[in-house]
Amino acid sequence: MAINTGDTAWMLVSTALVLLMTPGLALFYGGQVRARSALNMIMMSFVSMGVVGVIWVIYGYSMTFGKDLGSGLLGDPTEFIGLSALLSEDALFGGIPTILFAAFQAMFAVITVALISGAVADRMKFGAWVLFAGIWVTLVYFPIAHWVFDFDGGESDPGGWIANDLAAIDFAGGTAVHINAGVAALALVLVLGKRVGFGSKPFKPHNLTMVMLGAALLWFGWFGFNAGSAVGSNYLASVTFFNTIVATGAGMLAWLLVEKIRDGHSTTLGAASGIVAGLVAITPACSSVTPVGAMLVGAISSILSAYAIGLKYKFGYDDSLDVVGVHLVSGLAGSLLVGVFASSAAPAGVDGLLYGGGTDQLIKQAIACAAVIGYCFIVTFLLGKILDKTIGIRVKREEEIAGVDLVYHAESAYELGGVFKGGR
Amino acid sequence: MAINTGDTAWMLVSTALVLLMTPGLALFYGGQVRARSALNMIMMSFVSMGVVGVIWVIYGYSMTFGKDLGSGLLGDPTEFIGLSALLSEDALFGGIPTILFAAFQAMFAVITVALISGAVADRMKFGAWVLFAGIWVTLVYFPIAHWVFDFDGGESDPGGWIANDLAAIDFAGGTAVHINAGVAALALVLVLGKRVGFGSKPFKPHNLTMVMLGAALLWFGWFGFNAGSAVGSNYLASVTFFNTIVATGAGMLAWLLVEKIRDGHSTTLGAASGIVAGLVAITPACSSVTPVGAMLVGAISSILSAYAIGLKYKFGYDDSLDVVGVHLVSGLAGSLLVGVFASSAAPAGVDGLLYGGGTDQLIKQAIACAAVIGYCFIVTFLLGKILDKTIGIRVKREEEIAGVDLVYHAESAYELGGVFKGGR
Amino acid sequence: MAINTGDTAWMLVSTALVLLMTPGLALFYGGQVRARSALNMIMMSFVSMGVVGVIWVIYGYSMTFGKDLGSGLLGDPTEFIGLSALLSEDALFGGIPTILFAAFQAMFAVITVALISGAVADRMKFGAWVLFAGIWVTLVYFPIAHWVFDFDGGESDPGGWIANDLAAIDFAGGTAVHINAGVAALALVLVLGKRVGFGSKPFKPHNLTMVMLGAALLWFGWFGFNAGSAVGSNYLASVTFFNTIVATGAGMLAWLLVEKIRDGHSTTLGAASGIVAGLVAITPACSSVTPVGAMLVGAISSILSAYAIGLKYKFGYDDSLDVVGVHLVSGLAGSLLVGVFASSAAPAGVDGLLYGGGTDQLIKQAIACAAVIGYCFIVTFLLGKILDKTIGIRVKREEEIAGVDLVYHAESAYELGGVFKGGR
Amino acid sequence: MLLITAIIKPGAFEEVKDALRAAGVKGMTVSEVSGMGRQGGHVEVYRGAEYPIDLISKVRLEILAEDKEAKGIINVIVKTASTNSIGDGKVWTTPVHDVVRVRTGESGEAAI
Amino acid sequence: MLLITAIIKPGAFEEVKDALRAAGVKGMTVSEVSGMGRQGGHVEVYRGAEYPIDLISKVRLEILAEDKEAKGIINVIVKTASTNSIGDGKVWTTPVHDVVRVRTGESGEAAI
Amino acid sequence: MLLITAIIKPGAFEEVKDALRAAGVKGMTVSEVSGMGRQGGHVEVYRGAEYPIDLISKVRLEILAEDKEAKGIINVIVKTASTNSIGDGKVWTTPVHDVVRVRTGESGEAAI
Ligand SMILES: Nc1ncnc2c1ncn2[C@@H]1O[C@H](COP(=O)(O)OP(=O)(O)O)[C@@H](O)[C@H]1O
Ligand SMILES: Nc1ncnc2c1ncn2[C@@H]1O[C@H](COP(=O)(O)OP(=O)(O)O)[C@@H](O)[C@H]1O
Ligand SMILES: Nc1ncnc2c1ncn2[C@@H]1O[C@H](COP(=O)(O)OP(=O)(O)O)[C@@H](O)[C@H]1O
Repeated sequence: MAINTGDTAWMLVSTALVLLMTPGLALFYGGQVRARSALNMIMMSFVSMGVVGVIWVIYGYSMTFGKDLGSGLLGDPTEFIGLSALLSEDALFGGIPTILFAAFQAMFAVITVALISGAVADRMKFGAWVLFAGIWVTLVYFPIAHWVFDFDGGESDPGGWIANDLAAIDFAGGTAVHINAGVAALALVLVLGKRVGFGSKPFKPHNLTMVMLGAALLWFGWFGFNAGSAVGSNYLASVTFFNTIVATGAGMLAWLLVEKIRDGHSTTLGAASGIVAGLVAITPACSSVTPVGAMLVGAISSILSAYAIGLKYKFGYDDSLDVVGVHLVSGLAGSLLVGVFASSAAPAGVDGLLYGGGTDQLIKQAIACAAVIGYCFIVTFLLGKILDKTIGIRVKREEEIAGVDLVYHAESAYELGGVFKGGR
Repeated sequence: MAINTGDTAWMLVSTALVLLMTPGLALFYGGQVRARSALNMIMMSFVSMGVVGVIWVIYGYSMTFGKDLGSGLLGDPTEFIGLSALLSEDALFGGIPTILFAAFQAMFAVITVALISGAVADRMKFGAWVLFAGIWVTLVYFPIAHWVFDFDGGESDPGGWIANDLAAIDFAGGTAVHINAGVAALALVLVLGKRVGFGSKPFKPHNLTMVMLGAALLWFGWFGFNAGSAVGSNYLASVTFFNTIVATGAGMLAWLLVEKIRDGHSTTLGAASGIVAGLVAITPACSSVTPVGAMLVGAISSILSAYAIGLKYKFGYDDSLDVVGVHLVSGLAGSLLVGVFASSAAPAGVDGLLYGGGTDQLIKQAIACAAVIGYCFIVTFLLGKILDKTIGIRVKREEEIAGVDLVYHAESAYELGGVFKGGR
Repeated sequence: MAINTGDTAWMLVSTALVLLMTPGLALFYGGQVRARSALNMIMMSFVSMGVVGVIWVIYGYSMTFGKDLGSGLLGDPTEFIGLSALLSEDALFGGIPTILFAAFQAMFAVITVALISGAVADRMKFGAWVLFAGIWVTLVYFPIAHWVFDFDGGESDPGGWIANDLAAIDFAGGTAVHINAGVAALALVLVLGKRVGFGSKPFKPHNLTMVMLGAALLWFGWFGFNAGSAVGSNYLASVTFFNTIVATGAGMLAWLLVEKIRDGHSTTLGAASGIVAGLVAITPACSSVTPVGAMLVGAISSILSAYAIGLKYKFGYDDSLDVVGVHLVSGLAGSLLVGVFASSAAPAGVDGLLYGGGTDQLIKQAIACAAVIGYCFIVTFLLGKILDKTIGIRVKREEEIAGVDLVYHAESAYELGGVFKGGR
Repeated sequence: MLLITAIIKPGAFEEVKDALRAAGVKGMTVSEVSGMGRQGGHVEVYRGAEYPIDLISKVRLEILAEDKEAKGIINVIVKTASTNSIGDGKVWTTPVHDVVRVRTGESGEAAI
Repeated sequence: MLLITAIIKPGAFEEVKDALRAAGVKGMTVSEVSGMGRQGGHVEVYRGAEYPIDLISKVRLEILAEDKEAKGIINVIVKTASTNSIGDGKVWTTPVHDVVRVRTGESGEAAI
Repeated sequence: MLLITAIIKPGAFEEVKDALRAAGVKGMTVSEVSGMGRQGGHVEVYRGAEYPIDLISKVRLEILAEDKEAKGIINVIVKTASTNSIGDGKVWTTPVHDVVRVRTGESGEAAI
């Protein structure tokens, strides 16, 4: 098969779009914390672009897309070390150069790690985060990405068990990315503990215009994430693209409505949250539902998330920026709703419960979710505990109160006045 | 005809770019209002992404691109309800999947509605805006978009009267988008009334860096808007792209020059306004002028707008962020200047007044403009009046002074200090 | 040869991406200065989009890509005046319309000028900057771009001497863009003098979230810059794209590490600087190194820049935002390291010192760098001196202290409080 | 000489400023502050969770005035800023030893 | 009547506020300021260059109180805000002539 | 004990700070305020429309000082901050009852 310049053009763009999601997330998260820890929040995302990017070149791509070591559980970490093996005009993945596919998938690993950081805002040691990022992506992300994203017939046949043996539908990463990040967030905050003031102080976002900008960049970049997962500029990409528009819009409206009814007013942060919930939910589902189905998936998941974010107060885990409430809950909802709203009119060609397809697909979806949740939770929790016992992952109380920006980065996000304030 | 992956790649990107324009606009507008209503301003744009997006799926696309109901005035609202009919590999629009064309056009509807919101800053009830958005897009935008954008030979032949019968040149929406939004803004503020303090207080932008970011995202996204209207990655797209660069640059310079001469200093807001004026003006004209023509269209329109924004003080309508002065005036200027600067060297192949083509095209342009202005003004004004008499569209005086962000969204855009301030 | 829609799609996008780099730079720079001159900083970048864009149409493209006037030193300025000559379906550059290639290259001229502005923050007359931009791009950029970017076999054969006769490898503009801008920055600040307070005040960035957003937009746009320089969506674009990811990530990590070791903490501004250093360094090298080579090029250059930014205190030139330290130093490092790390496994097919290719390529690289440094420094310094003696380029001391935003633009970047402050 | 300090609601500021000017006040110094008082102490709902409201945005005015003018100025402030709702604010006066105008070095009443 | 002005570290603010409320203080006015003092005067390294630290973020509290209550209030502030480290701040009192409540026009002790 | 309050132009702040330190002042509290005065009252043009200028950015210094030092400090401020142009600002003094250092509980002159 020869290179297709149209497919390649779209995948170049998609990769750039997914790269942009991580800074977008940095702003989305950074705007939500207090001004005194905004930079630290942003840095957690940015640094994962470096750490995960470098690891990807060395052994990450191999662990994910290398020859399966058996039972679809893991790729061979040594197969493509350094990625020079992909440097050839003939190394094609479908109609695009394999090195481009490797670039596209690298961005998925980066953002998944970055997503977790929202839960640990204000109180995790920066060095510990860097270490966690590098180990977590290795122990948790690469294996799970292999399960979900490595289809048989790729460059290293056979691939992962969820994609091939189970044949669950996870078009762009509801399980490997969102459920995964959400569960990791939960496990990590259970180790880390609550912020000083959790439950009694409001912790309102310090810059909501930045949150909205971040949400917008996420939406924009998500077209690369979802429609780029078609690995070509074709009918499949077009449908997933369309669904990514309308599920998101519906998710936003649904969240605003919940707030209006429950609280009496619709908030900006609610709009941003609804957007992300819609995006998360449609990620696994965008290839298998109709536009109307997409709107329902987005809206239902968003409503579930809008209520789920309150659980942290009830159960007392401090998931600062609602990574669990949004990514885990909407990721789960979207993955399971594939089994309900999938319609054979959509490109995936599968009928869900509602369209007479029975519970078959729903069960597959549930198994995939359960596997990711179980594996991720156990490994992340253990990793967190080990790091905490060895290097310690939590900042000191005074540092947290003074603000991690000054303490860990010697900076303040803003110096807006004419009078410069320094020091700590 | 088969799918063309290159064309499809470009249209996927163009759609994402035009989607990004709406958040770009939200920031452009949001930065211009006072800090106390920045979020509300941003929300007006975002919510239109949800409201218009959902309506588009249900009946909007059908009203715009459905089979003409007669005389080129309206498409059949029921033809494509839910858009499942577009879910087929064979549903192509030129070289791209029809569902992608539907996605692209959805973004035009969204941004047109959002554009109006700049005029009503600080003082419109949020619920009333949501309602207005949904009704206005139905009664005004879809019909006019059908007139202008539905060419015969599209999937539902015949199409709209301006595109086909009149054959006015409006490449990417000078009439349907910019004149339309500008006129609607004028009609709506006439119903809504002036802000408290209009004419005596300066109402300076609260965050000009955000305004510039918004202007930049608009410019970036506008390449999708204009060059994407070529519906393919071809010579036509390339020329319209080039013209979108240079008309905008010239528009910015022209506005800065007006200010320097008239006021003694060039402002940042002037640069942003000149950018938008240039973009608006070249929107209808980008396919029909040479690069030099594009610079003239951009510069002349920008100068007109730079003076026109003062009219609101003279005539006493409070067009808060100059939607009338920029979008109506430069939209009109650009549409009419097609009749002057069109050159057969450009892809449209038409000669305007200056190139010996006579007044023929100019008259067509004027008729198209007049039709849009007349229809839009009447329907919008009536709609505004009816909403005002029924649910009421204006916030209370105290709410306006306290700031709509706190009152309607329970939020402040910024909490930059170490001391958290809440409440109202 | 016929138009290739895939290549054209990618180049349309690449051009938009490179356009976005200039506002990205405006935010990156604007966030680094004090609040009182943020707008002026932003305006310097924006205005170059207008000034350089207009000049490009008139004679800039001709000077760069017009028929060589002899010895590969300059293109004929009159050949394509107004660019109407490019308005033809048949005017192709490789697989894309020539007018699109002209658009792409226009963006390079714009950003090179804008890059210089970071060095003159807070203290250059705005009018003088506008004039400088127009003259500098004419006298310095167009000739050097002709040397480096005009390959024989382009539309006007023969082309520039560095590209063809010397055959130095500068894939996307390490010499013509980054070394060039860095040297011009140095020459200009030598004429301009130091800021009031240089050396004694910290001049900390006023808005680091904006700096990070700017860095992100630069990275995003840089994919157009580097991978777009492949002028097509192919294997070459894919490799340069991949290298642009990993060199940048490695550059960021390297800078953070230097800071951690030297200063005890890693800063956000350090991350942003490392990103830009990595991007600058990989610009000339992205076609000739492997992914591992790219990481080394990014990391080494970033470390050099991290130390080089301190030189301004030592030698007493006030390069406000480290244009010299980052763009000149990393531009030079990246250009020379091509001669070291180039591997024939990469698309350029050349072996550097480390891969047994000897010093041949390294010498070529050094000659290209030296030529650009020498020519640019002399002409820029003279131009600066002449402007200073005639119109004067430096603002008054009181204006600098009061802040150039109020004095030159009658604006403040932020009005965040409820109490409006105006005046000067 | 007295220093009048007034804490008022931000929404009342423009009118108070205009009223003071109309009453002949030539200068004042304004700052943005947060106030705790009776007005706080209630609970608000945000994203479904309740949190207590403590501090509320206020504007602080400082006006140097001769002793005999102070009463009138206070009256103007109280009249203009009162909306009859909790949180309208306070005005207090403190004795001032001396005032100097930076520009000229003039002191006492001539400095105001 | 006295006006108590306290300059404290931002990190101590929440606790001081709670302690004051517990001690019966019903109102205060808070502002964000910068302080110069012994705490400054050191040098920090940023991007490899050294620069002197002058001004440090502080929170200023203003509390109107009856003369007899002042001592107690000051004690609460000092006790709660002290971390035994340089820069903990100052508290001072100035005499107040009169206080008026804007809402009602009440004056004197009734106005607090 | 006296409290010296000075309102000066932002552009003068750095120099005043340095001059005060040179004159032996060890501490002060700084805030950003807006000033209304003679300097305002003019009209500016923005985007072709005129609007009146009222409030202008100023910096406020608060310095606790012993009675005998106050005069000298005021002189330093006036000398350094004066640019001989309208809006240079005011300096005033108010009596202080007592001062306490939060860290140690010391009071009176020892607390400054
Ligand atoms: N004891 C006090 N000391 C200083 N400022 C006070 C005091 N009590 C109230 N204030 C200020 O006055 C504002 C209004 O007080 P509040 O008790 O809410 O309403 P009201 O004055 O109408 O009874 C507060 O927000 C605070 O800024
Ligand atoms: N003479 C003064 N006048 C006004 N405020 C002062 C004075 N001295 C100190 N302050 C304020 O008190 C704060 C703490 O003072 P500092 O000397 O740093 O520590 P400490 O009070 O613990 O000795 C300073 O940051 C400043 O805001
Ligand atoms: N009566 C006043 N009370 C409090 N502050 C004042 C008063 N008059 C002036 N100021 C402050 O002093 C600043 C300078 O005053 P202004 O009248 O403009 O100039 P000048 O002091 O040079 O005559 C004002 O901006 C304001 O902050």
